[in-house]
Amino acid sequence: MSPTKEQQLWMYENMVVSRRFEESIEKIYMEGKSPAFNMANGPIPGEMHLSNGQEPVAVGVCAHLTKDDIVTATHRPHHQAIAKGVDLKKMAAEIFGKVTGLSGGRGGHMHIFDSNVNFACSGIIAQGCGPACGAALSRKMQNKPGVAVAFLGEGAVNQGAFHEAMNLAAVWKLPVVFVVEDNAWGISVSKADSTAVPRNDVRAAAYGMPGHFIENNDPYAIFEIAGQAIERARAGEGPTLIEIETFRLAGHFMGDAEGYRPEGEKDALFEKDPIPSMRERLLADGVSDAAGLDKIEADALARVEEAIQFARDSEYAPDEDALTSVFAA
Amino acid sequence: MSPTKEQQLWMYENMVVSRRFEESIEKIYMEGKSPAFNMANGPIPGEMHLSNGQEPVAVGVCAHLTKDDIVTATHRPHHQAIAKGVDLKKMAAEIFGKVTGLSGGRGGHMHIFDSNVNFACSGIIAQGCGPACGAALSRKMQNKPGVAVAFLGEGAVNQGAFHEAMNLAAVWKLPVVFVVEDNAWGISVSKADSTAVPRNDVRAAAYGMPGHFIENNDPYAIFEIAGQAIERARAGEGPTLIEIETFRLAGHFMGDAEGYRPEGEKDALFEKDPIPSMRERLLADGVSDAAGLDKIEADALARVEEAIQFARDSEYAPDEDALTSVFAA
Amino acid sequence: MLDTKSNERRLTVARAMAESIAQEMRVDDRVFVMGEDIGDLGGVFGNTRGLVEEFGKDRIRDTPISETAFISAAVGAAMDGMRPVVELMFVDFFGVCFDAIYNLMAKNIYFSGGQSSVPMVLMTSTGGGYSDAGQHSQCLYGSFAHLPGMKVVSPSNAYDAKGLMTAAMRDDSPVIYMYHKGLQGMGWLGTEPGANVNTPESDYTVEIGKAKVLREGTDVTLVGLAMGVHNALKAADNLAEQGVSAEVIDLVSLVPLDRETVINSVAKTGRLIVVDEDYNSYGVSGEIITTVCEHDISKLKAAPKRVTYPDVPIPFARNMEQFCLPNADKIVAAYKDM
Amino acid sequence: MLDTKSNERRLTVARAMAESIAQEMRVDDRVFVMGEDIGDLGGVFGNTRGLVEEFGKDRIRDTPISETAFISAAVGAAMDGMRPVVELMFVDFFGVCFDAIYNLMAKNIYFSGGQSSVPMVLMTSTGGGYSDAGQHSQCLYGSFAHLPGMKVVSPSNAYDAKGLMTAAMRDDSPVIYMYHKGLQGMGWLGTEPGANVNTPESDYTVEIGKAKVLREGTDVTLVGLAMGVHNALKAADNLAEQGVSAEVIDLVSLVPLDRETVINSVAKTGRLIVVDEDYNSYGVSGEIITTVCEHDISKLKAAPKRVTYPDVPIPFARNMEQFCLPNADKIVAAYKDM
Ligand SMILES: Cc1ncc(C[n+]2csc(CCOP(=O)(O)OP(=O)(O)O)c2C)c(N)n1
Ligand SMILES: Cc1ncc(C[n+]2csc(CCOP(=O)(O)OP(=O)(O)O)c2C)c(N)n1
Ligand SMILES: [Mg+2]
Ligand SMILES: [Mg+2]
Repeated sequence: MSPTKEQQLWMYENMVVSRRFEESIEKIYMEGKSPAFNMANGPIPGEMHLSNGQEPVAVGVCAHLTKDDIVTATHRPHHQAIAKGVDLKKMAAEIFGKVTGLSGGRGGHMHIFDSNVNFACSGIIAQGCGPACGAALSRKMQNKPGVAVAFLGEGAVNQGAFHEAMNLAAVWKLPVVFVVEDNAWGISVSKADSTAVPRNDVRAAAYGMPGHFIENNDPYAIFEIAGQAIERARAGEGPTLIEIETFRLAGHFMGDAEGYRPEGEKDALFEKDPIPSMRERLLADGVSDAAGLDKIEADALARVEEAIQFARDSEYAPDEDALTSVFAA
Repeated sequence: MSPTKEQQLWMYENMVVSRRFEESIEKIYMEGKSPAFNMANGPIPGEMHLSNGQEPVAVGVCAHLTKDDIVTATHRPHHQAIAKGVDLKKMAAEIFGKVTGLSGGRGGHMHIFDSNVNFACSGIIAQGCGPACGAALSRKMQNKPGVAVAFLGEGAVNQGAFHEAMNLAAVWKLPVVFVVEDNAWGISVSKADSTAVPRNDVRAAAYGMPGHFIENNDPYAIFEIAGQAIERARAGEGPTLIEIETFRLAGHFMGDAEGYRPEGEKDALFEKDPIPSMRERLLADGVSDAAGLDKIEADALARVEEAIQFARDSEYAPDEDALTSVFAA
Repeated sequence: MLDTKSNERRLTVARAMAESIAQEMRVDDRVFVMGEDIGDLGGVFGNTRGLVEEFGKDRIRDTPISETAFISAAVGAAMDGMRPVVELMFVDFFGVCFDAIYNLMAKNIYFSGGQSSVPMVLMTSTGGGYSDAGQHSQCLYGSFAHLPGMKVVSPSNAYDAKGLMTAAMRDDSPVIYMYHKGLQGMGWLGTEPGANVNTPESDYTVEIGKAKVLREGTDVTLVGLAMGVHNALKAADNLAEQGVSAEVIDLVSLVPLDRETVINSVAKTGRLIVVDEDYNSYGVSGEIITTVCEHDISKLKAAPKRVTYPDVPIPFARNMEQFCLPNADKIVAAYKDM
Repeated sequence: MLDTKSNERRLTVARAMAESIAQEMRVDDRVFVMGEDIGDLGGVFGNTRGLVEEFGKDRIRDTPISETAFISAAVGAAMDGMRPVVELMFVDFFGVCFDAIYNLMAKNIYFSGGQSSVPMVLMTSTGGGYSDAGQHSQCLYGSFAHLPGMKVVSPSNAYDAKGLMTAAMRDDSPVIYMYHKGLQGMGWLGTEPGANVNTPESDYTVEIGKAKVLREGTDVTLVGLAMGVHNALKAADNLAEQGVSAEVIDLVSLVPLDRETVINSVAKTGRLIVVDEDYNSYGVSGEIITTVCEHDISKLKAAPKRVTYPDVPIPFARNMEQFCLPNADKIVAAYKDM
């Protein structure tokens, strides 16, 4: 299963949107935070987890999803949200804490929810695994189409919630795909220090489901394997576990000095930045010419700028909004 | 690794003690509970989980343990406690809720603790897995000998705590053995309905540790495999997972009508009752003659009767004891 | 409520719960049930009995012993349009899955800014008194009520049990439905006969967030929920014999909390005793007393009191456990000490 | 305590905690540390900085993201003679591992009838104010203090932080050590300067279970802990300018709770305001107010008040979060409203 030209360009476009979006967030995040870096200050306060470098996972998987499919995302959700089609303007506004944001400023960057595209998110490790099973069960019981994808990090696989959800998904043969973004680090703890096996795909066998490991952050391989898994889920054949080697090009969160990372590791990853290398491949394969890709990039930037501007221009919610939406209307 | 004659007789003896003990408890439990069965009444109130039929697991494993080794037990702990050398009189008294009990009546049958033999217990599914890792870590850090064994049921394997502990044990190469008693049922839910794989030994691979499955409740096979695992742990080679097919000859707890169990299942298990079949084998192998085994059985019964009498004769704690031992003295 | 006419349709709480669920499942395809041993066994505490026979295994789902998975799955299903009813067999087990409850189920409406609703019921058994020791006898009312985003109810009788369950299933927000084992009407658990009351066959709701004055009085207000209500009613009988008129309030719901009914009652009686089988400190009893005191202390004729479970784990031995549990005598003694 | 002389050895709370742990590890081989990112990173909140360099990876153990496993492992190690200090990075994560905490760690002494001790410290960060939203900003003091078998402390300054940590490590019972992020002295979190106080270099203990009167006064008693103390002190300054004399009590410990110090203070001032960043209902504020009211309401000149976090999840947007948080102005306003 290889991506069509159209799909390849869609993937590239979304990778670029995600990258530009995060570059923009990264810059704005620092506003008001120098000379002294205090997370509480600036137009975007709080923790900020960037996904620069992890875009191939999001696009390779979400290329197979429609807005009716379900995604549960992590504390590092921007690339996943963008690839799933979350409203970019409203997401930007949410990250700024504005009333025009997806949740009117209640959620912020770790709580991106867009019910129009069935996107949910959580700041708790592996918390999305169970809800993905539940959404998948819901579709099965209602005889409605739809696959659920739970994203999680390689560190999250060691959380009990993952195990329980994997088993439940398998026992009930649910249309779920578990996608593990292996960026080699859980904050400062390496995969080797936290995980008993070098590759988590072997853990699929514990649940009698297929497991795959994809090396080198390759959007094409991700597309192919994810496509098979999602097709399998749609066909009622049950869940799949996919672990994908990907690159954390930034710190765990902004402000992380990353003293724990071996020297040279990041430089080597930047060498393999998936965006320039996909651009090269698109050109080499004749999927587009340079002008075509330049246009995609320019359009991506324009979309991002528009979204950021929308966020900047929006108002904060009235203070009292803090007290509303606790219960359903 | 086969059991010596002495070990075989020890195993038999402890199986018989356990069985007699439970038969006795079973009878006493019903005192005050008829004509109306109300769990709150009688000399032994509360839930009662019998382990009749599961004795081979306890003796096959504990035959390799000294009192310095650690066991964390389950809500169904009597056979495990007896095989580990927990003080039988004090355990009986605890089950009666007497002041002479191991915990002065605070714990009861689901909370059997005997620090003299490093035995702890819990009423929460899979709760003992983590503490077993911790005790094993403690020995490793202190450079003291000792292996920890965590017992759990086949239903408990689907609990997150199991997964987390398995990974931790493997990452830190701890001297722990996880022993799963597969009696095919988690209360009324069959293994097939709860577990994605027919045999949990395959789950060992998810943690890069050896996994074994032992069929047919065979004390000799259990002895052999457990012996290897415990030797491995003592040698510093890390944890092992063992799942053992065993027989739940009673209801989940007393009062369970077991309407969910397929007809004939229990009869078939009684046919394979491990105690008479071990007796036969001991005779066939010439390990003992009938008189020798009769004596073991008589002694076992006498020990049990003495323990039960001790429990009956003991006083209840003063009411106010309920308020003490919350914090360490 | 606690009516005793002879031509009544008395149900146990367990049957009332099952009846409510069955009736709702007949008219609403979105309702389904998940939990441990809720299928063939009918629930350890009988509250799902008969459901799998009527609705089949697809809608009445026995789960693995994976509370985090199936409770968070319920959240995912609820956000996707279903209306799950899930069971946490004993509330004592909340520690293995509380993230899925308090941090997911209870917060996703807020985090989504109201885009999503989370219509689900988490039913769970509470309470001791039958020597099931420290990991199977707790109430933990305060542990749930303290945290925002979930409604918390607990019926004291079959009528309320049915009506609250129906209301909970129709609510678009998550509801924690705590049923006391000693009120279930399961013979093997012993049972409080006062809980088995007239229960209409047709469906109806009991309002979540509304306390009930079960008995009017003028000298002291006794406030409780679930089993505490029965202890309070017995104490009120006892006090009446001594010429003391006690008003008894059944809170029914902890979240939302009907502060007004409590405040109004104490304004009348001037005395307050809170009965709570949950641990004494940092819980329900403190909240009820504070509700009254922060409103207007001038109405109080005496320091308010609480009859609660002491701050110790629950012991197995019957004598020790009974020593700790609230009961009518302790309530009467508290009144005398005012 | 909150002294400001110039020749002092002021530490941040983070450094005070790390110093205490290091000193104890030097003299007691049984002490070791486990948690996420507590090794090379030195703890997300700095409280284990420098430890792995001095003590190595065997005694300073980075863990997998498996809170249930490593917290319950600590219980097993503690029962086997070690004295673990474990970190739950944010208290908000307690839901994934609360069984290991409240049902295992807190109860094994009792269940064993005192045969075993469980000498361990669980340190965990609390608090918001820096826009980290609803799963990273909670206090949850009441959630821990409500349940029996664990001591619960929370320092408001570096002196207490060090002394409480040392006391906790030497305690044979489990201690929950809750440190407020806004007091840690980590620049990237902002910090309350009043928390950085003179802290002796040599080791010492601060008694667990003893509240401190930080400022004497006659008109009103302000009770708080951790960040609440600083808000109370600021309010007291403000009130003093208006001629009102406020007494400020730092609870320091929630379990055991020093009820006497609070009762005595209110007996003197006749007025009580509780400041708590935890959720309003069924928590700390209710317990403190009830403590006073159940003792003797005649001493109260006005209804007690609370300045707390409302019963809603914590919003991300700065304006909404700040609107919800307790602060000095709200305390002053509460006083004026008395
Ligand atoms: C239950 C829980 N434990 C700990 C944390 C703190 N935490 C946030 S992100 C993170 C590391 C996650 O690593 P990984 O799953 O590999 O995802 P990545 O950050 O690399 O994308 C940790 C420990 C959390 N949010 N939830
Ligand atoms: C966390 C938790 N969930 C549920 C229970 C209720 N429960 C007690 S025993 C049991 C079944 C356990 O099955 P298994 O692990 O196979 O052990 P067995 O009873 O067969 O020995 C259940 C669900 C519990 N004690 N703890
Ligand atoms: Mg990672
Ligand atoms: Mg079983």
